[in-house]
Amino acid sequence: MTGGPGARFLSDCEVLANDEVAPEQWRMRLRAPSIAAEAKPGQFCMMLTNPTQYPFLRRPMCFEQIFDQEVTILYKVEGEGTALMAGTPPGQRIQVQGPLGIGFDTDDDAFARHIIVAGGIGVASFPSLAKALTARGVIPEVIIAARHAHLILCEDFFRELGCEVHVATDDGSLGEQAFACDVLTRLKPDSDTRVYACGPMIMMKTTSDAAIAAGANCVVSLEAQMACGDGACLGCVVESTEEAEGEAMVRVCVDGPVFDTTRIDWAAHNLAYAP
Amino acid sequence: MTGGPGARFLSDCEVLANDEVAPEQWRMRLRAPSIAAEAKPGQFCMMLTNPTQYPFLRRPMCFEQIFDQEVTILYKVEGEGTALMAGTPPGQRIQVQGPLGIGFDTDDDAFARHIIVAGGIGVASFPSLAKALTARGVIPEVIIAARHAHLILCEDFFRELGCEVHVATDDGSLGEQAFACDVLTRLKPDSDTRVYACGPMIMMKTTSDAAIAAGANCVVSLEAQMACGDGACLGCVVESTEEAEGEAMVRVCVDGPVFDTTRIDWAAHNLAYAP
Amino acid sequence: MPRDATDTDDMNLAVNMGGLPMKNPVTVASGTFGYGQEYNQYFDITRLGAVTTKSLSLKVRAGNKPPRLVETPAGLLNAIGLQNVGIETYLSEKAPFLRKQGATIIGNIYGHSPDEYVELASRLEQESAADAIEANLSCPNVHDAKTASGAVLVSQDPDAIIEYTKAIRSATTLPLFIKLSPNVADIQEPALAVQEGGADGVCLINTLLGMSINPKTRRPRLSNIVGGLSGPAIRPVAVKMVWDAARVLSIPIIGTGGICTANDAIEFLLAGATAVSVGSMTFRQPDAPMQVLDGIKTYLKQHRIERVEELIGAMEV
Amino acid sequence: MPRDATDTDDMNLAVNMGGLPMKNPVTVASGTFGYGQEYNQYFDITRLGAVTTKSLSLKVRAGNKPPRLVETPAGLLNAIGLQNVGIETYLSEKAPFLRKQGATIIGNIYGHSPDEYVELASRLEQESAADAIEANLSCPNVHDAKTASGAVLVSQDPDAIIEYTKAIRSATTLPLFIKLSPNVADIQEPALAVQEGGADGVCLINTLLGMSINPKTRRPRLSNIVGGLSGPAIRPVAVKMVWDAARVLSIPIIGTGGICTANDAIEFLLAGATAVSVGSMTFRQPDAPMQVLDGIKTYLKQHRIERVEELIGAMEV
Ligand SMILES: Cc1cc2nc3c(=O)[nH]c(=O)nc-3n(C[C@H](O)[C@H](O)[C@H](O)COP(=O)(O)OP(=O)(O)OC[C@H]3O[C@@H](n4cnc5c(N)ncnc54)[C@H](O)[C@@H]3O)c2cc1C
Ligand SMILES: Cc1cc2nc3c(=O)[nH]c(=O)nc-3n(C[C@H](O)[C@H](O)[C@H](O)COP(=O)(O)OP(=O)(O)OC[C@H]3O[C@@H](n4cnc5c(N)ncnc54)[C@H](O)[C@@H]3O)c2cc1C
Ligand SMILES: Cc1cc2nc3c(=O)[nH]c(=O)nc-3n(C[C@H](O)[C@H](O)[C@H](O)COP(=O)(O)O)c2cc1C
Ligand SMILES: Cc1cc2nc3c(=O)[nH]c(=O)nc-3n(C[C@H](O)[C@H](O)[C@H](O)COP(=O)(O)O)c2cc1C
Ligand code: FES
Ligand code: FES
Repeated sequence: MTGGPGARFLSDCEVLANDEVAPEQWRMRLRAPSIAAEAKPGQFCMMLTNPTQYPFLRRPMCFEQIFDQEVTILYKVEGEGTALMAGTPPGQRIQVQGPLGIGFDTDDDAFARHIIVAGGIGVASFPSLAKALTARGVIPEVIIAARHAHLILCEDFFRELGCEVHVATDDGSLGEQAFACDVLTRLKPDSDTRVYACGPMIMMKTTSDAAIAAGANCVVSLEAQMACGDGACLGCVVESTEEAEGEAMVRVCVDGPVFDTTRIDWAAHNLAYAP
Repeated sequence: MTGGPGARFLSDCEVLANDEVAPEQWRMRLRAPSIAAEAKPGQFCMMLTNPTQYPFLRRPMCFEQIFDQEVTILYKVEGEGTALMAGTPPGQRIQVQGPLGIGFDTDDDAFARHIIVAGGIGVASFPSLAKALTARGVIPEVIIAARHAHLILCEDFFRELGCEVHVATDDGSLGEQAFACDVLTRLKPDSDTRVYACGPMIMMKTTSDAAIAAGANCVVSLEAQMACGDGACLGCVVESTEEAEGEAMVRVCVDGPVFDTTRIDWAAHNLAYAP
Repeated sequence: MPRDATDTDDMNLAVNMGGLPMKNPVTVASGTFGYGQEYNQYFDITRLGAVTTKSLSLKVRAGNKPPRLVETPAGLLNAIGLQNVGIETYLSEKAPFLRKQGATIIGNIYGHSPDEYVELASRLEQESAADAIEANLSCPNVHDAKTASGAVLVSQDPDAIIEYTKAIRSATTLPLFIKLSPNVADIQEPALAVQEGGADGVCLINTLLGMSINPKTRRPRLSNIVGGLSGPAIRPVAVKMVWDAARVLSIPIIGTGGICTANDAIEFLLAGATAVSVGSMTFRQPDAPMQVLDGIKTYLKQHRIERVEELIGAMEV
Repeated sequence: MPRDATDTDDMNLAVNMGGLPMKNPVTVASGTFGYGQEYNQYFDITRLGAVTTKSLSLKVRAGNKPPRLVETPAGLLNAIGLQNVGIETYLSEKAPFLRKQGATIIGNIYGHSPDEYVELASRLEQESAADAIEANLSCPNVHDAKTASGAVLVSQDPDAIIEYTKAIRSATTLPLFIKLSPNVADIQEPALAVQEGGADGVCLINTLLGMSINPKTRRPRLSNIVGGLSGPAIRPVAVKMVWDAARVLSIPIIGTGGICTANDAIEFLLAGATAVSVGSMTFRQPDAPMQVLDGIKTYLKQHRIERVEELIGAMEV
């Protein structure tokens, strides 16, 4: 079972809870029965952040956890859209479209070892992944890296699932002072290992390089500015390693957001434009 | 003392209460010490309805009541801006600029009789006027007209002040079935009477006609689409009866909103464009 | 039995768009609706007056480098650069779906020369893969913005418009519409050139040229530097251009630009458009075209208007 | 002692706008700031790099009939029609206030012929009532929109621009800026014409032509039918035009169009503007020009940039 694409819904979802879990990091719990029933780890939704036409575009957000009738979103207040999300009180309804995109392959038993590598708010899609993996008896190791201690999220969640968790911060304020890719290298992934990476583009690139160097398999969950979320606008593309003109670009919204890292042309990617 | 222009303030005011007092009619109570200290009946403020840039322009709202540190706004949900106002919970702060414009002359003792004529939400500025008049011993008569019973607002307020209140509805659902101007004519205003009118443009025109026909003095509180509220944009003008090119237009925001009806060129005014 | 009885009952919604019978005036803007299939999951796309395809070129195109999108106040800039599957893949993979559903198709085409447009239009007609042709002479995103002088679009040059239009006209019997750029001093000139060239209609407007710079990085937010501005922000500009063009044209207009609601669509009809296309709003609200259609019906009922055609150019001055 | 020590201390904010020394790059857009006095109650207007006046004409003008304003998504349409007090009242009643405060004044003028502009510029210089002249050759609101053909603005015709600019140039020694319309196919043409005519700077952009119709009444929302679109909605268009013009001009640019925040202002500087003017945003936030100025200072500090001039045209491609 790969995560998508299946049925998609456009629903008015009630906000059940919306709390600041760390400075500028929020968790929103939504009642979304039809979306929750279809959602797979690594998939995402498009959320309307304001009933008026500003911001005009919706914001892509992946599912942190997927429950029976509900989903949670773990998000960072980045700009105006996410600030509006943070200001949405429980009881209000917001338009949510999903589940969208292709998520993580949680059923593949080709790999003995699974290592999750989260950078900052990139951790947001991994709780559901870890749960799905442990549900079939695979306990992933987890690296959580961030700039500072207070940006380390979900540590307890992964520990309670039984995962070995490695925390690293850029400034050493929690865990070891290291970058995610260095922690990964130290864990010695090999060809029997699948690495799942999500975080800032530069972190995904270095993590992916480290995984490939070690001979591991690596999937990344990419970010891109999106308009439609449905594969129609062709706005969210990244350069692929395919030569053919028709395959030169992959759409993060429908071809991803989760990609095998070998499909992505990291050299072509201009980090100066990173969102 | 005419009501303005004096000091004006740009303040972040806390919403103390915001309640639906009748279907689609709301009252907002704001903590606004500096504005309240300067505000006069008939003056108004410009209110930001949304922290994001849509709606872009602020909404003009007059003061219903003016207290020591607080003011109230009585408003009708007309479109997006006022809908956003209605959605503002107590505790939130909104940018308010005021007091603006020239309000009612509450000190003029040239008239023995004072008749307030309110059409629909046009009643919004009259509670403060009635209070100011009664404070100096002048008890105004009040005509409240609206399309339907539930749009009749503030009746009790005026009665408690000791005013004689005449209620009229277009459909006869409360009070008599009549238009404001007809009730006014029946009350036989004369040259010793000042009439204060506020409501839809057509209602102000007919009321003003009735007052003038009876030889009464009449002031109207006009509405216009506004951008600045400060006399700078020249967007809120209405045609005046002055011939001179330089006086042909009066600005509702700084020359009004309260005008002696004889200054307004009602014939030039195209009701088809009425807001 | 027709798939949607409600719509076909409402015969008062039908318009004739330059020889293309549309059961209602609502289509979608090229490039904002993919090839239709993407949105069939949110509503029955055959309810649309027509489905307008992404611009098709002879060869598959990868488009510009990312980033290609940036949000702006009440709008967005795009610099997709006409990424598309190419005409042959459209014919073999996309058109069959639309045909099977029973959609009315406006095939939007983009070429580098009159010959390319001719070939594209001929292929669409030969394969019955479109019911009308919309030639995009106005894409702002297929030139190198860095060249000192602003790129000249075909649709900024009335003589070129006539040349291109005549060529395509001679190649197809399908209703032919030409899509124009708003980046001109006076839209009446290119619009009249379209008419002179023998097309059956004009589509107004494509995006306005714009750009955005990130103060943090001091770089343009689009890798192409310049992009096309769309969304509600540009609606007043589009309405004005439709009104200007409608006053001098005898051929009909498809109005486009920031249409979000039925009221917006009606604005375009009143200004003189015969049909309207919903574009960027679909990104915000995937069923926006249906909401616009349903809202038009409600408006007609409320205002006791028998036929939507009565609204065309009916602004009272 | 200077009125505001903080600003004069920051010598790094100064720019030279075509011979007009401005202590910082922030001015206000003509017509959105009255004659300055209106806003002195919210902040000390002398803190501005310059105060730009409402367009002044020889005779007092009543302007267009109301309604003259309509809000649009992230913007507004205006059809004021250049209501103003006329040059003589400006000289006797408005300029003295600005002079007494010590404001730097950009006198914006509007006439019906080169002669009228000449007279306006001469009067301003004679009476020392402006430190620079901005000639508005681009007001969209002084023509009858109902005439079938779109009104031609002086600034849509490069030859006319040269003629007008030369005439005004010969009449004044003050720094002379020409304000242009965005309603052209390529802004480089009129911008180069301004330079050829001998002006010291270009102001970009005036409002974009637009209109809005009320579906309820089926009437235009402006009595003039057509108006000028301003506000954040048009910012991407303005930034692009500044960038286009800056690449071919040797004279400086005042960038205008939807500037709301310091980041927006910096976008214009990076695109190539030497100064910026805050327009419609002042309607939303009366102290917006000050917030923009303060934000620019913060930006310079954060990015350790010594002089604001380093930002001009510093976009990295
Ligand atoms: C598939 C996917 C899943 C995501 N899941 C999450 C999540 O679970 N939690 C979370 O906190 N964030 C997530 N993001 C990033 C999130 O969408 C952005 O942080 C958010 O859009 C920023 O919006 P803003 O208005 O607050 O910021 P602004 O800076 O005001 O946004 C400006 C524009 O840039 C875009 N933008 C800014 N940052 C990003 C970004 N990193 N990625 C894409 N677009 C961006 C916005 O959409 C907007 O149009 C995800 C992104 C993608 C593509
Ligand atoms: C001096 C003054 C005092 C006012 N006091 C009050 C008051 O105390 N209570 C109250 O309910 N209303 C009052 N109004 C009217 C109020 O400003 C409008 O109802 C409100 O702006 C509508 O905004 P909206 O976004 O809800 O409606 P929309 O229809 O979405 O507004 C669209 C545009 O039209 C303008 N507009 C719409 N209706 C009016 C109108 N009647 N007058 C002016 N502009 C309008 C809006 O500003 C907006 O820009 C006053 C108006 C003026 C000029
Ligand atoms: C992402 C995107 C892609 C577009 N691609 C095309 C295209 O391929 N061909 C075309 O003629 N117009 C294209 N357009 C322009 C639209 O069809 C439309 O003319 C424009 O967006 C204005 O309408 P709107 O404001 O409703 O979006 C595109 C617009 C957007 C936003
Ligand atoms: C209400 C209003 C009145 C204006 N009047 C003038 C004017 O008299 N002369 C002029 O050159 N520009 C005038 N303009 C244009 C502005 O100076 C400015 O060029 C335009 O509004 C774009 O900037 P903005 O988006 O920041 O408002 C006016 C704009 C508005 C909104
Ligand atoms: S967001 Fe539109 S194609 Fe991906
Ligand atoms: S609202 Fe600007 S002059 Fe009155």
